[in-house]
This record gives sequence, C-alpha cells and structure tokens, in this order.
Amino acid sequence: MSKPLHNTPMLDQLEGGPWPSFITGIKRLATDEGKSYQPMMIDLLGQLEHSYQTRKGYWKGGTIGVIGYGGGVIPRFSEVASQFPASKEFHTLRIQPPAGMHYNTALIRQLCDVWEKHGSGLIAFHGQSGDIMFQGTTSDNVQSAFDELNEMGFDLGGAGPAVRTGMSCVGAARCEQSCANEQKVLRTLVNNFLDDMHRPALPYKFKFKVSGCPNDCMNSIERADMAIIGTWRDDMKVDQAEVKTFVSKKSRKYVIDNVISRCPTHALSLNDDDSLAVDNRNCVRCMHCINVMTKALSVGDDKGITVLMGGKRTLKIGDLMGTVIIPFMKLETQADYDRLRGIAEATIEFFAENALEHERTGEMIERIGLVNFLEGIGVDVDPNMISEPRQCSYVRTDTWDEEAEKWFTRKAEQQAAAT
Amino acid sequence: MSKPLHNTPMLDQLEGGPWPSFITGIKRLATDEGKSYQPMMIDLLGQLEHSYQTRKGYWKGGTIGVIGYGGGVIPRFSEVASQFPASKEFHTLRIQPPAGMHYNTALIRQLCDVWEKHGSGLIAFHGQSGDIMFQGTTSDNVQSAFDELNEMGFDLGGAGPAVRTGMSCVGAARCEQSCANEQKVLRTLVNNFLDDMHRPALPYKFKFKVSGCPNDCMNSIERADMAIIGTWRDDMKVDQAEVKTFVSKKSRKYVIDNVISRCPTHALSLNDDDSLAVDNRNCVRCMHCINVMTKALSVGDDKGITVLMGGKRTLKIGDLMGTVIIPFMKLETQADYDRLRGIAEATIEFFAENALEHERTGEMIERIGLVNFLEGIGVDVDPNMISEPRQCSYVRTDTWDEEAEKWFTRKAEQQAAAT
Amino acid sequence: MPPRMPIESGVPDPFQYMHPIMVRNYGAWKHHERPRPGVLCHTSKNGEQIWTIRAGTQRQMDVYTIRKLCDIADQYAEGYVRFTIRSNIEFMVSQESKVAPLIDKLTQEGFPVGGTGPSVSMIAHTQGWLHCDIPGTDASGVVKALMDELYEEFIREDMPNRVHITTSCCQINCGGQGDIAINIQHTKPPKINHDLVANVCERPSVVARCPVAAIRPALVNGKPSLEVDEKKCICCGACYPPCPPMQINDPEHSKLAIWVGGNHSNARSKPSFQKLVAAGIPNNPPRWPEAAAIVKKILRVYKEDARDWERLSDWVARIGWPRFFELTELPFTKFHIDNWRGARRSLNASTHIRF
Amino acid sequence: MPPRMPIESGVPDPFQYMHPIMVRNYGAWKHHERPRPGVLCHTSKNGEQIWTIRAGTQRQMDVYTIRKLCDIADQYAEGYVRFTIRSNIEFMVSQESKVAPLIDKLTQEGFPVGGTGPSVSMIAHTQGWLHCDIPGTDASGVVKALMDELYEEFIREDMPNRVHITTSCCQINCGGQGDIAINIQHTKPPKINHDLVANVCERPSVVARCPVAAIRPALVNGKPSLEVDEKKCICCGACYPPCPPMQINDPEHSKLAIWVGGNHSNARSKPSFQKLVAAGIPNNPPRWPEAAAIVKKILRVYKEDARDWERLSDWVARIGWPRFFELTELPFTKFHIDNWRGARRSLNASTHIRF
Ligand code: SRM
Ligand code: SRM
Ligand code: SRM
Ligand code: SRM
Ligand code: SF4
Ligand code: SF4
Ligand code: SF4
Ligand code: SF4
Ligand code: SF4
Ligand code: SF4
Ligand code: SF4
Ligand code: SF4
Repeated sequence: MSKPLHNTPMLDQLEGGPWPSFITGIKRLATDEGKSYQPMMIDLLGQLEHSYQTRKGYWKGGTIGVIGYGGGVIPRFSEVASQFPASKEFHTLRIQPPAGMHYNTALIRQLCDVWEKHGSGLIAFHGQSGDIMFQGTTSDNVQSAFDELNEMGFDLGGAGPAVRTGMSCVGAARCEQSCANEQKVLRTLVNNFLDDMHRPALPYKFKFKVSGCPNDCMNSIERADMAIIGTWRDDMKVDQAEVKTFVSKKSRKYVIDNVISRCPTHALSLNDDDSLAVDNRNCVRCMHCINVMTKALSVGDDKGITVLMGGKRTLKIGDLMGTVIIPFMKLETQADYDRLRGIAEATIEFFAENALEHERTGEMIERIGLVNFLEGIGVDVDPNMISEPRQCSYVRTDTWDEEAEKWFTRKAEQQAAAT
Repeated sequence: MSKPLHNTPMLDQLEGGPWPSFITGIKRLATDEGKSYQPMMIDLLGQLEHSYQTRKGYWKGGTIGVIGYGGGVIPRFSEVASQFPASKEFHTLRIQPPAGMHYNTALIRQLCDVWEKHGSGLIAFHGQSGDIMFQGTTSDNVQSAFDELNEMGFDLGGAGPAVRTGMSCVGAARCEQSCANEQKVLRTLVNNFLDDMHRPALPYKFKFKVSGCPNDCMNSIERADMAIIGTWRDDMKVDQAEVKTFVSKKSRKYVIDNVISRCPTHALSLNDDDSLAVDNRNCVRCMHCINVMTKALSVGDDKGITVLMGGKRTLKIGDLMGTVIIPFMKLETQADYDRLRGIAEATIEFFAENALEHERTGEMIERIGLVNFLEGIGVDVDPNMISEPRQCSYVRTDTWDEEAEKWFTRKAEQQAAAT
Repeated sequence: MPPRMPIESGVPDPFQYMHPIMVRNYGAWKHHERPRPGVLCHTSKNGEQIWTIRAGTQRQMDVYTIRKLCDIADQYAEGYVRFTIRSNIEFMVSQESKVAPLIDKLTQEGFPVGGTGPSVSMIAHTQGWLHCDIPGTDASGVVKALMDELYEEFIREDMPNRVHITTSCCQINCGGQGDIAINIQHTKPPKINHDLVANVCERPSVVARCPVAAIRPALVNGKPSLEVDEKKCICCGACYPPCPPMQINDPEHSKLAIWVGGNHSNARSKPSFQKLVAAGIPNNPPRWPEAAAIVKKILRVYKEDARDWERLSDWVARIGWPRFFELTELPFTKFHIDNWRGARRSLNASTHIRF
Repeated sequence: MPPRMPIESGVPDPFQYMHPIMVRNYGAWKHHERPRPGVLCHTSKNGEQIWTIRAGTQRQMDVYTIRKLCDIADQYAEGYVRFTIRSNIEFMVSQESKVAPLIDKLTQEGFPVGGTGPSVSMIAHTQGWLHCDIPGTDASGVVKALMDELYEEFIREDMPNRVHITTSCCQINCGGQGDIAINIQHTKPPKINHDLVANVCERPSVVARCPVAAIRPALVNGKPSLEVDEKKCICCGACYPPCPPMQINDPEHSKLAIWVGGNHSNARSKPSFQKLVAAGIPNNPPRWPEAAAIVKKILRVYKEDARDWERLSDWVARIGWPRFFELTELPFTKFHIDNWRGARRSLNASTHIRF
C-alpha cells in the first residue's frame, strides 16, 4: 500500500446510520490500490478530518481553466498541503447535464470512466445550479478531463460573473402539469449565451431556470435572474365525475376544508350536488386544487409562459424574489422562441451595461426602479407586474396624461389586433 | 341690510342636490339680520367664492390662544382681508366632546347659544380627530367663547405638538361587540395628559384612539399614535341553534362561501349537521364571522385590550400602521387602568425625550427600531408583535444565549405565577 | 381682577348626556339587527331594545340647522342624539313605533336617513378652503357634490359591504385611509417667494421636512433663502406648512388623485393602506364632475362584481388589480408602480395571475 | 499542434438519454398516482404508463457507487435514470411488475426509496469543507447526519405536505430557501490579517461588498489595509470571499441558525422567504446533534399539528408564530424582530392575535 490512511475518527462516525455515506465512498476511492486518485483521496480524507477537528476549511481559490474558456472550473489549492500533499490541488469541473437531468447507464458509465482516469473518482449529481460536478483533479488533468467530456458532447457550465448553468424540470417528459417544453426553453436560452457563459465578463452571475408550471419545482422565482414558468390562459379542465368520486371518497367536509377554502382567490365552490364550480376568471393558476385532485382537475389547453426576473439569494441587500416581467406569452412557433430569446438578450445587454460590479439583476432593478428597467429592455408596464399599486402619495405625476395616453393607445391597438 | 351679499355663482351650485348644503347654512347666517356674525359670514362667503373662482386658499396662521393654554385654537387670518374685511379673522376652537359623542338636545342648544353669541354660528360635528369645531370667531371673542364653554364643563382639545383630542367608539353604550369600557379608557388616558395637551411641548402630536373591538370603528390602528382595541381571550360564544337557523335561511353554499372560507385562519368548519366548528385556538378575533352571524356568534367573556403604537398618516416616511405593543391585558380593576396609564406615560416620556422635532411616535420607532423602543418603555419582546420573524440573515447574534435565557426565565416566571 | 384660569376638565363624562336605555344597558348588549336602511335595533341581555335612526348632515352646520335637528330630536325622538365618526347624527328611541315618523320627518326636512350596513356612508370631511391654511381644494364642497351623487347609495343598503370614502384637501391627508379616497396630488414643485423666506421660515426645519432631501439653504439675491432641486422634488407640499413662501398650491397643477382599498377594520384581512388608482384629475369646483364620475364608476363595478361582505379591498384582492383597471377602464401607468420605501413588496413575485 | 479548442455545445439534448416512454409521451401526460412512497405512476393521454422509483443518494458519489446504481438500473430497471433537483435518483420502468424487485434491490444495497409526496426529501446540499474556499461548516456531513435522523421521514409519506430542507455552509447561502434551512450564522467580526490585505485584496471592491458600510480603507503599521467598524459590522462574512485575509470563520463563534417557512411553490400562497427561528446553535461535527434535535422537534410538531396539504409556511400562517415558538419550545428573542430593509412590513399591524 503506497500511503497509509490518516486517522479519521470523526469522519468514521459518518459511516454509520441508514443514509448512504459519502465517507464510505471516498474511503473506497482512498483504498483503491493502484488508482491514480488513491493518494489524493487519502490526503483529502486527512484534510477533511482536519477540518472536522478544527472546525475550519482549508481550501483557497486560484486561476485554473481550459483553453478557450475563462470559467467553468473551480480551482482549489490546499492551505494545509504540507500535511496533505497529495490533495494540494483539488479542482472541480462544472459540466452541464442534459436538460432535465436524463441519463442512460451507458452515458453515466462513460462519465465515470473519464473521471476515474483524469480525476478523483468523486462526482456530485448535481450542484445546486444543476451542474454535474466532477470534484477534484489536479491542475495538470483539468484540460484532458475536459477534452474527453467535451468530445462526448458535454460542455463546461458557468462560474464567475457569467451566464450560469441553468435548470429545467422534468416537465413535459413525465409530468401532466407541464405547460411548456422546458428542455427547449432551457436550451434555447442558455445555448444562446455560451459566449457570456464561457468568457465571464458580465457585472455578476446571471441564471436561467425553467419550471413547467407554477409548482415551480426548479425554485426559479427565487433562484434565477430570469425564471420561465409554464402556465395557461383558458379554463382549467374539470372532470366532474372524478370530482364526485373524490368528494365521496374524502367527504364533503374534507374537500371544503382542504380544497375549497384553501383557494387563494376564493375561486372554488362546491355545489350541493358535489360538483365543483370553478371561477376561472379569478383563478390565479396556483395549482393547489389541481395538485390535490390530480385526476379530476388539470391545466388548460391554451398554454404559455410567465417570465419573472431578479431572483437571487442574500448578497448584498437580502434575498430577492423575481418580479413578473412578461405575464403571459405563447411559446409555440419559432417566432415565439425568438421573441423569448430577444427578451433575454435585451436583459443581459442592459444588465451588462447598467449593473454595478457584483450587482445582480434583481439588485439593479431595486436600485434603478422597475420602471427604468422595463424601459431599458423595451417592455411596457403591466398591472400583472405588481401585487398592488403604490400606497404612498410621494410621487411626481406631471406627465400623467401622456402616460395614460400610452395605455389607451396600447389597449386600442390590442383591441384592433384582436378583431 | 347692513352689507350686501357677494355674488357667489359657484357656491350657489352647491345649494342644489339632495344632500344637506353647508352653503345654504352659511347663507342663512349671512342673511341673519342684526346678528353679530352676519358681516363675517357675508365676507366668508365672498372669500370662499373667491377661492372657488381662483382655486386657491386664502387663510394664513398666526398665534391666538386662551389664557393658561398654549394650544387648542386654530388661528386664521385672511390674506384677502382688503376685499373681505369682516372675515379677516376666522379662528376655530377645538372643543372636546363627551366621550362617544353623546349629547342631549339641551346641551346642544346651549352650545349653539354660545357660538351664536361669541362666534360665527357655524359648528362642525366633528373634526377628524373628534373635536367639536367651533368654526370662526375674531381674536377678541376667543377667550369669552372659551370661558363660557369651559364653565359648561367643556375643555379645549389639542393642537400643535401636543397630546391631541382622542376618540372612542359608541361601544359598550350600544354595541354588542364591545370588549372594553371605551369611554373610561379614553378619559383615563387623555385626562391624564391634559398638561401635555394644553401646553404643547412634545416633539410632535400624539393621539389616542379607542375601539371596543377589532372592527376598529375609530380607525385607531392607522390614525392613532396609541390605539387601544378591545378583544377577548376565551372562546367565542356559539349559539348552535341560531347557526342552524342562519344556514337554513342562507343555504349551506352561502355560508361556506361567505363565512367559512373567508376566515383568515381557516378556523371555521361547517359540520355535516349544519352546526359550526370553531377552532378557537387559531381564531384571530378578526370579527368577520361574528359580524355576519350577529345572533349566532358573539365575543367571549374573558375580555381585555390590545395596544398598538405608531399609527399615523403620510409625513414624512409614508403612512404607518400601529404595531402591537401589548398583545393582551385585562382592564377591570383600578390597578389595570393604572397599568395602562403607566404604559402611556412611559411612552410619551420616551417620545418626548427621543423623537426628533416633528417626528411622530411611529417614525421614531421606525428610526430607532422596535426593540430599542420596547426597551425604552420597559416592555418585553413578544412574538405577537410581529407577523413573522426576520427574513434576512444580516443580523448580529453574539448575545443569543443571554437573550434566549431572558425568554426562558420569563416563561418560567409566568408558569410559576400561573400555578 | 386676575384673569380667569381654565378648568382643565378634559374629556367630559358622557353618561350625563346618554340615552337612559344606553346607560342602563351599558356593556350588556346582545345583538343587533337592521330593520331597514338607516335603522339599527340593538337588544340587550336584559331584554331591552333601542332603535337608532341615522341621518346624514353637512358636518359644518349653522346653528339653525343644528337647532332644527334638536327640535326633531325633541318632538320625534327622545331628546338624545349622538354623532358618528362620519358626522352622521343618530337619534335613539325606545319604541319601534317612533321610527317611521322620525324617518319621515327627517326626510321631509332634507336629512337623508341611511349610512348603515352595506351602504356608502357620509364622506370623511376636512377643512379645505373654508378654513385651512394650506388646502389645494375645498372639502365641504367636494363632500357635498359627491354626496349629492351618492345619495341613493347612502339611503339604500345595496353595496356588497360598507363603503367608507374620505377626502383630503392637501397631501397631508387629514382625511385618513378610505375604501375610496379623493385627495390632492400636486404636480409641480413649490414656487418660492424668496423675499419672504428669511422672515417667515426657520430654514433648518424646512430643510428637515422634505422627504426626499430636495431642499437646501441658499442665498438668493443676497438674502438667505431656500432652493429646491426640482429633479428630486416629488411635489408633496410638505415644505409649505412650515414655510408658506414655498407656494405649492396651483390652480391648474394641483390635481386630484383617487385611491382605493384603504381598510381600517381587522375583519378578515389585516388593515390595509389604500392604493393609487387615478391621478391627474382636474380640481374642478364647484362640483368636481371628473372626480365624481370616477368614484361612481368604481362603485358601480364594485357593486356589480363583489360578493357579500367583501370590502373594496377584499374584492380587489380576489379579482386582482389588472381586472380592477379593466373593469373601471382606468389607465394603468408607470406611476402605479410603487417606488417609495419597501416598494419591492408591492411587486408580483409569483405566477399568481388571472387571465 | 495547435491547442484543441472547445466545442461550445452548451446544454445537451436530453432526448438521446431519455426513457423511450417519456420520449413517446412527451407533453402528453394525463395524471399521476403514488402507489406507495417513493413510487410515481404517470399515465399519458395515449394510455401508456410509466413507473418512477425514487431513491436517495449521497450526492457526492464515488464511481463505485455510481456504477452500482447503473448496474441496478440495467438489471432491475430499463437502463434509464434521471436525477432530481434534490440529488435523488429516479429509475423509470414500463411495467408495474418491476417496481417491487427494484425497490427491494435498492433497499438491500442501502439506497432508501422515498422522497415523494408528503415526505421529507433529500436535503439540498452544498460544498462545505470538502471543497469550498469560504465554508463555516461542512455540507455533506451535515446532510448525512441529518438524513440518518430523517430516514423514516424520507421513506414514508406521513408528513402533512412535502418538506424541503436546505443547508448552507456560509451566509452566502448557496442552499437556497427551504421549509427548514440550517445555515451558518457568524457572530464575530472578521479578524484581519493586515499583512496580507495589500497583496491579496482589491480594497475598493471589498469596501463595496459590505452591506452595512462597515469597512473603510486604512493604513495599518504603515501598510494599506482595511478597518472594520465593529459596532456596525453584522458579521455576515460578505467581505471574506473577495478578501480572504478578513477571516470570518471561527471554530467557536461561527454558529448555526435554523430558518423555516421558505416556499418556492405558487401553490396556495405566493412564494415566501424563510424566517429565522433559532440561532446560536453550536457548529458541532461530525453529527451536529443540537441542530438535528431542533429540526426533528420542528418536524414533529408540524406533523402533529398541520393539516393535509399545509406546507410548513401554510401551517405557521394558520397557527401563528407565537404558537410556533410555544410548540417548538424555542426561545423568542429580540433577534427575531426584523430590522433589515422593509422590516416594518413584518410587524403586526393588526389585532390578529391568537390566545
Ligand atoms: C356608529 C359607528 C361608531 C361610532 O362610534 O361612531 C359604528 C357603528 C357600528 N359599526 Fe362600525 N361604526 C362606525 C364607523 C366605522 C369605521 C370608521 C369609519 O367609518 O371611518 C369602521 C372602519 C372602516 C374601515 O375599515 O375603513 C367601521 C368598521 C365596522 C365593521 C367592519 C366592516 C368590514 O367588514 O370591514 C363592522 C362590522 C359590520 O359591518 O358588521 C362595523 C359594525 C358596526 C356596528 C354594526 C356595530 C354594532 O354591532 O353596533 C355598528 C352599526 C354599524 C352600521 O352602520 O350598520 N363597523 N365602522 C361609526 C359609524 C360611522 C358612520 O356614520 O358611517
Ligand atoms: C381640522 C382637521 C380636519 C377636519 O376638518 O376635520 C385637521 C386640520 C388640520 N390638520 Fe390634520 N386635521 C384633522 C385631523 C387629522 C387626522 C385624523 C385623525 O386625527 O384621525 C390626521 C391623520 C392622522 C394622523 O394624526 O396622522 C391628520 C393629519 C395631519 C397631519 C399629518 C400628520 C403626520 O404625521 O403625517 C398634519 C401636518 C402637521 O401636523 O404638521 C396635519 C395638520 C393639520 C393642520 C393643522 C394644517 C396646518 O399645518 O396648518 C390643519 C388645520 C386646519 C384648520 O384650519 O382647522 N394634520 N389630521 C382635523 C382635526 C379636527 C379635530 O380636532 O377634530
Ligand atoms: C422530480 C422533481 C422535479 C425535477 O425535475 O427534478 C419534482 C417532481 C414533481 N413535483 Fe415537485 N419536484 C421536484 C422538486 C420540487 C421543488 C424544488 C425543491 O425540492 O427544492 C418544489 C418547490 C419547493 C418549494 O416550494 O420550496 C416542488 C414543488 C412541488 C409542488 C408544490 C407543493 C406545495 O404544495 O407547495 C408540487 C405539487 C404537489 O405536491 O402535488 C409538486 C409536484 C410534483 C409532481 C407530483 C409533479 C407531477 O405531477 O409529476 C412530481 C412528483 C413529485 C413527488 O415527489 O411526488 N412539486 N417540487 C423534483 C423532485 C425533488 C426531490 O427529489 O425531492
Ligand atoms: C457548488 C455550489 C454549491 C453546491 O455544492 O451545489 C456553489 C458553490 C459556490 N457558490 Fe454558490 N454554489 C452553487 C449554487 C448556488 C445557488 C443555487 C442556485 O443556483 O440555484 C445560489 C443561490 C441562487 C443565486 O444565484 O442567488 C448560490 C449563491 C451564491 C452566491 C450569492 C449570490 C448572490 O447574489 O447573493 C455566491 C457569492 C458570489 O457569487 O460572490 C456564491 C458563490 C459560490 C462559490 C463560488 C464561493 C466563492 O465565492 O468562492 C462556491 C464555490 C464552491 C466550490 O468550491 O465549488 N454562490 N450558489 C453550487 C453550484 C454548483 C453548480 O454549478 O451546479
Ligand atoms: S414544475 Fe410543474 S411541470 Fe415541472 S415537474 Fe414540477 S409540477 Fe411538473
Ligand atoms: S388553481 Fe389555485 S387559484 Fe386556481 S382554482 Fe385552484 S386553488 Fe384556486
Ligand atoms: S369598534 Fe367594535 S365595539 Fe366599537 S362600535 Fe365598532 S363594532 Fe362596536
Ligand atoms: S372571528 Fe375571524 S378569525 Fe375568528 S373564527 Fe371568525 S372569521 Fe375566523
Ligand atoms: S388635508 Fe391638508 S388642507 Fe385639508 S384640512 Fe388637513 S391639513 Fe388642511
Ligand atoms: S414639495 Fe415636497 S419634495 Fe418638493 S421640496 Fe417641498 S417637501 Fe421637498
Ligand atoms: S454556502 Fe458558502 S461555503 Fe457553502 S458552498 Fe456556497 S459559498 Fe461555499
Ligand atoms: S462581516 Fe459583513 S458586515 Fe462585517 S465587515 Fe464584513 S461585510 Fe461588513
């Protein structure tokens, strides 16, 4: 045995218990006689135990990349390399998975082979932004690992002030709630900005996330600078026979207390004959009743998307949710997709020119005001963008008449277009 | 006729229509031959017509008061006295009405007599802060008018940076929802601060308002620096027979859609036998169901009050609602009332010492933070003061353990006191 | 003779003026009914009943009108009245039989009976040109003109829930929040009379009053005065009361704005502030027809579309603001998007959208 | 030889790796059922069905574990898998008969089957001491320790609604919002190694990063460095990534905090941010028992008290925060009262109080 294992009394305590243990996995690699990664994983365990003992981290950043790209690799150099020399470099490659994270076993085995050869043998499925994280390799091996993955059809994801790896839910592939072609939306958007992804030159990161319906399984409103969420415009579908079955199975009281009275806009009423009255005009497509009564209720046919912008986490003004920017748009024809791409382009262009360094889209909107942002990207104000109009009289309304005129003109145009 | 009436073509248009006309009333005074106020009212109409024609006001302030007091009179001098000399002075006396605005006709007639003699003959029942406003008299007559009213048992209200006239709802006098002795609360509080009312020396105004229940007919949460609102702690009373009568009269669907599903905390459920299940533990005493089913439901027996502080209108940071400061206290014994007065005293004292000039209590709380305010008035933090805990991790929690200890100690003391 | 010193008597004890049934049953009421609009009948736990008849007044009343009300109270009621927070007068009687004759008499004398239950009650009233030193419009006139238009809504109870309207004659807003509020909204910065500032205004306090720090001390024509950064100024008029030479009122540019959804009650949802729905409305005495038309339009769609017990704010919460603008045909503009403190909270951070 | 230039292929097309039933019925699903915890059965409009079996993983997997999962997929399923946003693996099969054997095999190999419906799914996972350059704690270890404790909650579906837990190993919070979030909360200002600042840190950008403007450039021992106003500093650690000499991590004073009620979904209420409920919790590897105990306590009372379909945030909205603190026996302190931007919105401006 080339190198003795470090004592890891604390880590060992993470091998018990019913949940799969990453320590057991890393130990397997550290005891993998003859494998190139074995020494690295032995020292990785040593450093990690040291962190557990001292309650501190010991990695620092640096600059490592692949030829042609400015980002996508997270470089890690050890601060305790004198004690744990074999893991002194432990860089991670962020690789974008197929949209929706679909794999067949052949593909996965191939990915394993690459990382067994060029890396640590440790892979995370997936990072919180959706990358496959090939965790831990040396500076020397970064390029060769990437080349092999790239040849397989895989590309680095984002890091630094760049367009980031995006995520889309399983959606249309296996979900009846899906109102969009999530993978297509994701690929249309992200693949349009590969230059901004691979050569980080934006003020800060920019993330796309795509959910097929308002359940928002991709957490897009809060975790994406641009969130695309499927929705529908016509009436939801009601199978009254299934409604009655559900009511008789669960009881009227159950349905009233758990479905009817939970509708956020009082759009549901249970009729005396146990059929359901839906006030579709006031339904906000929250999904609740549809989630509960999966067989009886389903989304409508006139599908499209809502776009929100500005979600992010804490830095520097506190967490932000995205704001509705496009209340509804159809996404069927190529022209529709082009329009969506155009909106993303205008947004990223405006962001690039107007955001301060290390300022996210949401923070920029907060600083300059939603109205200025909308003007910047060429989108008209719409009451669906707000939960409520202003509450404070501190506003200067000199140009009220002009602004009102814009609205009336727009409405007239819409009416003309509709007829 | 001593003096011709001015032409008032615009005001004349306010004499038509079904609603009682103040112009007709003022004209009656202006044509009241021989009355001391006649010339004043003639010119008042002239000035008012001039305002209507030019769309501008023509009063300015000044300093007028009564002996011994620093406030309570609103002085008005005309800027167009050259055109309308008889109304060159038009001061208003703010007089505090009996709590709840109860009158008998003898009293009202007496009030009229005073104002016929010393003033304009024009009285407003009441100002938005609850004063009887004796509108319009000369500098010379202010004192004599006041003296006569004061002898009758009436006192000036507040003006300027002072404790202001307060309001209490009709409440216990004629309302089944009343959970407090509103008039007593109002009198206890306001009459304790007459010095601060009559000799304005606070940073800014301070208003008390008292509502007997959460319907808040006195608009106290938003319009009072200190709002006292009746509530109850035990279960609401349900007369199930009346519930059934109501259900059979209105239909199950009506009751579900208008009562059950409107409860803000889902605390109501209609049983299959048309009786009502109330989850009193989660009822927030919003009053809705009680308001709708007046005969079937009523407030509980263990009554008390909630105190909120900091409500006000627009200046200078935008409108503020009051914040819960005392979630519940009993108000039965003299000691209870003393405690309430003590809270008001601590608050006004802290306000006097800590608010900036022209800064209301709510603005001060906003500036220094609720926690500092609570410490200043000696009230412990309580989760009922907030709708939700902090959302942002930007807080320094060094002394967490000490603060946690305070809570546990307090809870232990409460438990000990309870047993 | 030494001057008479005031008796600091404060708030008078109300029991001396209260109807005896109210005194006897103080704190012992059981339930109430509204036998017809404008009439309440309260029953006490002791079995006593009292009928209240509510009538509208013009608030600013001449002694003749007041005495007429007293005469009616003496002849048709029992000599006791009270006023509500909305300047309505209430007559209390012990017998149902007195209700109808009293109503007839009041109606005949021009006092509308109503304002109870789901009606449009009297508008909260401020001072305006009649008395205030800073008004941009009148108050009594606005109220009179509007109540003439809303007369039927006052005497009937056919709104979804009670409607409380307020007016304010300057942006200080003494009128408070309302289901509907008609308020002044200035649109041009103050015009400064520099000759007067030094004498009349305490400059540091004026500077301190400005919510957006648009005022700075300046020397104008060699005299200490104030300067306004007109790009920053939001035309709120807060500088005008402490410094009358900063004239904010303007016959043309002081406009009216309409706000909806203010709600003080805790019933159902928590109290809420009103929201801007229309601005740029001409301040048009003596009858303000443009403002009245918008108010009536809002009330009409509310009445048609809202459910029982929905206050205006509850109704809009259910149908959403986009539909509100659609139904009222009011324009939605950039001014509706809040940009004051905490404005982010007012943005739609969800897919909750109605189509 | 010129260097190989990358093929900028971006996001791969998923259809090439997708289960054929999913390809065939793409966009044509009709409804789904959960025959048992960990299993979804989706029926398409074409009448086809697909069974999904979901199992937990440790996310950071060695190639042996991954290949074992592939072996299982090949032998007991149909060679297709996908991963969820929570690092669960999903096996798709075309026949119900394959479900039970697959579950047995997974369970036998130590992969818990569950995480569907009203269960506690896998915890959202970050990097921690294993890889990040700024962590105050570990991530994989915290997740492993907690999932061991929540194993039964993962494999069963007996919570009121789905529970999504997150962790974050520094206050940057890569873990996102959660029904429950266990995050680092520093409690002492950064300790500055003044000798290094000049070489390592771009001082103006560090100054710009501080959310409370507590950092200013300074000369220390004659060298350009930075100074922190320790009274202002909120110990957020935002200065540490751009300036590693401003060491924020502290073995004792970097504590854990627990937040609840984050909700991304639009179901019922709009998405909501999580709220602080407990802080000052020791950062105690390798099993973080104090944090685990609080999480379990919260889950227990949620499970006992919440109604069907109430997410944690819905439940607390119904029962109120005072009761939450009462039931969980967590202390309520001044730190719970928000004082960040827009904090006023979080105060109780109503009489809505539960007794
Ligand atoms: C007389 C008065 C109190 C007073 O001391 O003067 C009063 C009296 C009653 N109010 Fe009120 N409210 C009075 C002003 C208010 C106000 C304040 C205001 O008008 O500016 C409010 C808060 C308004 C707001 O939210 O902006 C108010 C909100 C309520 C509510 C809550 C309504 C809701 O659903 O939001 C109720 C409950 C109800 O309607 O059943 C209520 C109920 C009542 C009841 C039914 C209470 C009772 O059981 O006797 C009283 C008869 C009301 C009626 O008109 O049918 N009262 N009530 C006030 C009459 C004003 C008027 O002349 O129109
Ligand atoms: C008379 C009255 C309106 C009415 O016609 O009913 C009134 C009239 C004035 N108010 Fe008011 N306010 C009146 C009730 C209110 C209310 C309503 C209330 O008390 O519930 C408010 C909103 C609640 C509040 O306190 O915030 C109110 C908020 C203001 C403010 C803004 C306060 C703020 O902090 O935002 C000012 C400005 C100031 O004080 O500097 C103000 C200032 C004024 C001044 C003194 C204007 C001035 O600075 O010269 C007005 C004198 C008019 C006059 O000629 O009589 N008035 N004022 C009300 C007092 C009558 C009475 O004593 O009964
Ligand atoms: C597989 C996955 C999407 C993916 O592409 O990876 C997914 C799949 C489904 N979600 Fe989800 N959700 C997934 C993450 C999420 C997330 C994000 C997260 O976990 O961080 C959310 C938002 C969480 C939040 O709000 O913080 C999410 C909020 C929902 C909801 C809304 C629940 C609610 O009432 O608030 C539903 C509706 C439901 O439960 O019926 C839902 C429903 C569903 C359904 C039932 C949709 C369907 O008809 O097929 C899917 C099966 C769920 C199940 O577990 O029973 N999914 N779902 C994700 C599985 C994660 C996991 O392994 O546990
Ligand atoms: C790897 C990953 C955590 C994980 O283990 O899954 C991660 C790790 C880091 N994040 Fe993150 N973030 C990761 C997803 C997220 C997410 C989740 C998401 O994308 O949905 C967020 C919250 C959403 C958002 O974008 O706001 C997130 C918010 C941040 C932030 C704060 C951004 C903000 O505006 O508040 C930073 C700080 C920064 O960028 O300066 C940050 C910075 C970092 C850095 C680069 C720390 C640093 O500045 O050196 C971490 C590198 C760790 C490492 O050694 O690999 N990370 N980070 C996730 C990316 C993996 C992937 O590509 O799939
Ligand atoms: S977001 Fe909607 S469409 Fe996508 S997986 Fe979740 S429930 Fe299905
Ligand atoms: S989807 Fe939501 S808003 Fe629409 S009816 Fe169902 S519960 Fe109500
Ligand atoms: S506030 Fe309550 S107690 Fe007072 S009058 Fe109104 S409903 Fe009655
Ligand atoms: S008073 Fe309000 S909170 Fe209480 S049960 Fe009735 S409707 Fe619900
Ligand atoms: S609203 Fe303005 S103008 Fe009207 S009374 Fe109040 S302070 Fe005067
Ligand atoms: S009008 Fe308002 S914003 Fe303009 S200068 Fe005066 S106080 Fe400032
Ligand atoms: S939460 Fe902080 S420590 Fe953890 S991975 Fe993200 S940046 Fe690194
Ligand atoms: S820890 Fe946060 S608050 Fe303190 S100096 Fe650094 S950035 Fe500023």
